[in-house]
Amino acid sequence: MSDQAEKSVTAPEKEEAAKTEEKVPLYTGYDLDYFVTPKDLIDAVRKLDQAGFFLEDISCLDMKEGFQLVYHFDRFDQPGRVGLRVMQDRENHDVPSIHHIYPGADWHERECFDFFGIRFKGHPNLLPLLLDPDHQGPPPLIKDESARKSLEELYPDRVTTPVNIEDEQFTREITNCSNPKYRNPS
Amino acid sequence: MNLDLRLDTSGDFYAQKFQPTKREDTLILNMGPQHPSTHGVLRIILEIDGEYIVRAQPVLGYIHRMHEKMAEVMSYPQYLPNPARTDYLHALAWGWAHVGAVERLMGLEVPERAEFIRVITCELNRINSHLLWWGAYLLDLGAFTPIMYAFDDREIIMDIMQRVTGSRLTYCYYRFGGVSGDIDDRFVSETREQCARMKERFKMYKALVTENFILRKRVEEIGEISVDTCRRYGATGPVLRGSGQEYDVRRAEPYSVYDRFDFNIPAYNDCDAMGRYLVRMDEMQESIKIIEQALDALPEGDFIHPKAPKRAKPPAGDVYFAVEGARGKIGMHLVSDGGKSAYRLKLRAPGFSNLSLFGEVSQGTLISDAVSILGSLDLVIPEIDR
Amino acid sequence: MDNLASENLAWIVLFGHIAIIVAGGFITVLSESLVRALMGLILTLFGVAGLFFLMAAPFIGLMQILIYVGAVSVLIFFAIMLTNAWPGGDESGNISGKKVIFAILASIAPAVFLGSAALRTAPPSIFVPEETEVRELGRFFLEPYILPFELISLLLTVAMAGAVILVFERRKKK
Amino acid sequence: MIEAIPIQLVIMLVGLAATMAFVGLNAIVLVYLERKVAGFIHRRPGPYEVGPHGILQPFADGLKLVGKQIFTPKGADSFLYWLAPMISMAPAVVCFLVIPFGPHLQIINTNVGLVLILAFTGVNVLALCIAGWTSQNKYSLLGAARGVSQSVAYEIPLLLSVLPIIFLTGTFNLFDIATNQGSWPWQWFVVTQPLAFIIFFICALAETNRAPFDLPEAESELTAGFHTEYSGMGFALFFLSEYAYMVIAACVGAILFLGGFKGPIVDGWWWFLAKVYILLLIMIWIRWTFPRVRFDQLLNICWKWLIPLAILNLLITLLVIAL
Repeated sequence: MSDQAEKSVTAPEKEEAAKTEEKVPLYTGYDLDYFVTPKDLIDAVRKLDQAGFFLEDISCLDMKEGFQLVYHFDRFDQPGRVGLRVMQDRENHDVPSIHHIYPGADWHERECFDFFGIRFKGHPNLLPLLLDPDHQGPPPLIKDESARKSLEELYPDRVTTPVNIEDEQFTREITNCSNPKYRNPS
Repeated sequence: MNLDLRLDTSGDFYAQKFQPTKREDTLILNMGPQHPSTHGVLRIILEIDGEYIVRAQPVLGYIHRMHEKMAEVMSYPQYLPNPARTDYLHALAWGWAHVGAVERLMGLEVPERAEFIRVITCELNRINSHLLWWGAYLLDLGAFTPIMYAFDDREIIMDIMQRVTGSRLTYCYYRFGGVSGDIDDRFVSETREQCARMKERFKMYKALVTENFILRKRVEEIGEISVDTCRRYGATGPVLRGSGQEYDVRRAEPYSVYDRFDFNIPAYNDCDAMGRYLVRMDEMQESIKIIEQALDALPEGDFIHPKAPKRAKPPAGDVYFAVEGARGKIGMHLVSDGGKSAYRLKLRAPGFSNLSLFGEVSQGTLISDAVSILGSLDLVIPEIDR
Repeated sequence: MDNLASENLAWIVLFGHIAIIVAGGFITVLSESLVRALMGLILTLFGVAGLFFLMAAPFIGLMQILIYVGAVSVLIFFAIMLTNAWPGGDESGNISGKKVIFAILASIAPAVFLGSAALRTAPPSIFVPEETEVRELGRFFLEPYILPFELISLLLTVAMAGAVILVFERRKKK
Repeated sequence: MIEAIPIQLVIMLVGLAATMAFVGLNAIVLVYLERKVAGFIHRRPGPYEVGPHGILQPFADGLKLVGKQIFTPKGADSFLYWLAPMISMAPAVVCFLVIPFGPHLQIINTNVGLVLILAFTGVNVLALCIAGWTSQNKYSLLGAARGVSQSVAYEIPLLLSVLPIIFLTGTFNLFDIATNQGSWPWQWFVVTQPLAFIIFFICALAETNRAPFDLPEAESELTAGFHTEYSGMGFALFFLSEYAYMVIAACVGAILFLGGFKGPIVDGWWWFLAKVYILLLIMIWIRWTFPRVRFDQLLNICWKWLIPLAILNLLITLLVIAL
């Protein structure tokens, strides 16, 4: 936990330095995108749940700093995608399962367990989902040491500081989150 | 003759890990992966009390092919046919999700004509998918004939599509910055003809099937899924709209030129299998409306961006691109490191989330109803297993 | 000569049926599998139905098949299917000689008593079978014997109601 | 007297052989008819490759079934397992003995013909039970359980719908029942007893496990129900007996309600066969048109609709007769 937190603290400083003014205004599909610490994940997800979001999927990345779990949330009545990114240490898995808030996360987490070997804390049924239970060898989406990229390489010009979810602003932002192209269907 | 099947330890990994409830009068039934109504290779372990389901647990992965790994080892153009292999029924929507994600990351513009062609072909494909679902669902309910009628219509659409795309089922038609070939007048006239024909056919389907007394008894008030259940499980598409929530990616996150067409999002408040059935039946008609509008407004121009790169090399970064497939929201989370193949491509299969609520919804229903619910979720197993 | 031959044939048919009944009885008692035992019972019932045919009472014979084979045995089968029986019950141990003798005596006893009673007070139709019309049979039941007939049906109704109540009680316990 | 018995015996044996042939022939015709009608309803040609217009298809099917490996599931009681298809088939043959095909075309004319048919068709359930139990397969077991509840339930309205005809004619003799009706359609019992006919027909569908009541073998729920494990000739016998019972049901329906062999102009077996095949065609038509009902719905139809209606019909008939 502490190891991971240090990394994400050190990252933004470089980020800050690399930040340039000629950023291309590209819509990435994310209306809001946060880094959160594994400790805060449950609270953040709970806040999203209260704001009426549904879980789209849980994606995962293997990178130099460890695993990055990306939780995608969206909303039915006021569409807008929120991404929650959690950095995860390669050895000590301390990311909690969110299946008790979103039962649909059960399978997504099992899939991450399949492909990356991430053990979610508190998951009741962490069995292989898509892979053969007799599968030998490392999880298939683990990259070679040489192929791994760092946060900086993958997300240039991105703030990777974990957000403070206790902050009023976080709550306000997710409640008001909406797709800029969104028009009312009526 | 030992039929005490609860003590049977000969089952495989999943059968042994299945935790039945602490009741003594139940039976464990292994449904699939070769069961006729699990559409391919889905397997469900059921704990049943008589014919009532106490607990149901789907087991996936029988047709898992690791498409996500393939995306990491293949270059972007090489990967183009792959998404079509996940959901073979709505192949074009998956292809669109892929090219859309790459285009969004590269900032690549798509000529207007190509966008219209995409809309027309994708909607034709959606009709095809719904038609097959319709036939197969009624097959699940014991009516054999509708699937034959559905294939009658499907054949015509597949013939039309074959001429422009080159294939009949797993289309690989969309390219980064456009489509692989232009449509011609014959395509337009044939599509118009088929649209007119389909309108008549829908009337017949309604009279023959939708209003059938036995069918209504089999689908009404069966498998009620509330919007909140959909939300907790992330179910989208007709499953969600059958619960009364008007949520459609074509409206919610408009992509391509969908915002130029006038079409409704059918939604039914019944929350039952009938609601989902009606949503799909209406959606086909809406698709025809879109196709006709698109054909009327079809602009001239390039079918592919003249400066579209042969070898796509998107810059480092990540995007999420979602399209509305026949089964719900198809999403692709693409992370690029600037190389010629994706650093990571996560596929969001709508069927995956839709199926995950089956365990909850099927509790306490009869086996026959479970089959009806399973069918009403419109599962395509290769898409779920990827 | 002719008469003799036909009489012989009749004896053969009669003892053939008796053999079937006895064989069915033994299968019922001796087989380890409950389903096989039931098959033996059904064989016996068919044999008895055949005897009714021989006695020129085809209606009763067919009723035997309709009710006992078509309904009662099927219900017994249903009960077997639902109860999960295995071939290691209380009676699967070794059988002592004494038990066998008692069992044989017990099984012969009704045959002796009923047989002697039947032979002593035999109605004339036992030697020369006469077919009774179904209509007369109905009259017979509903006019002179109406009370026992109705009592039997009442008994059956009570038994059925009792079974239903028992099932509901069991369900309530859960 | 010695002459009398052998002649009856000979008639019976010849009759048995003839009915066997009739059952086989009917099965061949029905397999072809079913597939062709299904094709017609589906707007496809149906069997077309084997012989002209696929006329040899049933033989090809039969040959295939004969050639298949005979397979007994592990742990099954193989004697009972193979007994089941025979138990299913044998009573069907007996039933044909008492059916009057024409004015002079009946093998045994007995006073209890109708009861005989009802008694022997009931034995089929037993075969279904044994097949389901000995297959060592949970689907088979569920199929058998469904089969039992279904046929036990539907036997009641079936009998109740037959009773008015018996009251009207005062006999169980099928020949007499047929001759009690006139030659013209408006003299048939279907006119005076339409409700009984409808109930009878629905029950016949349910008793023969035909769609929409084919729950014991509902393929989308129980793969193939009680005959999931059967291969080759075992399956073929079940298949054959299903058709045989269909024909029996149609025959009884034709005799009780449609005047049997009586028909306009000249009575004869041709009228009988025509009526039987019309009923069979309706059965096939229904099968390819409707979805399957659910199990509880099936029982509800029986207990909540058919039985009260049948009793009501019976009472009305009795009242009319008494008046």
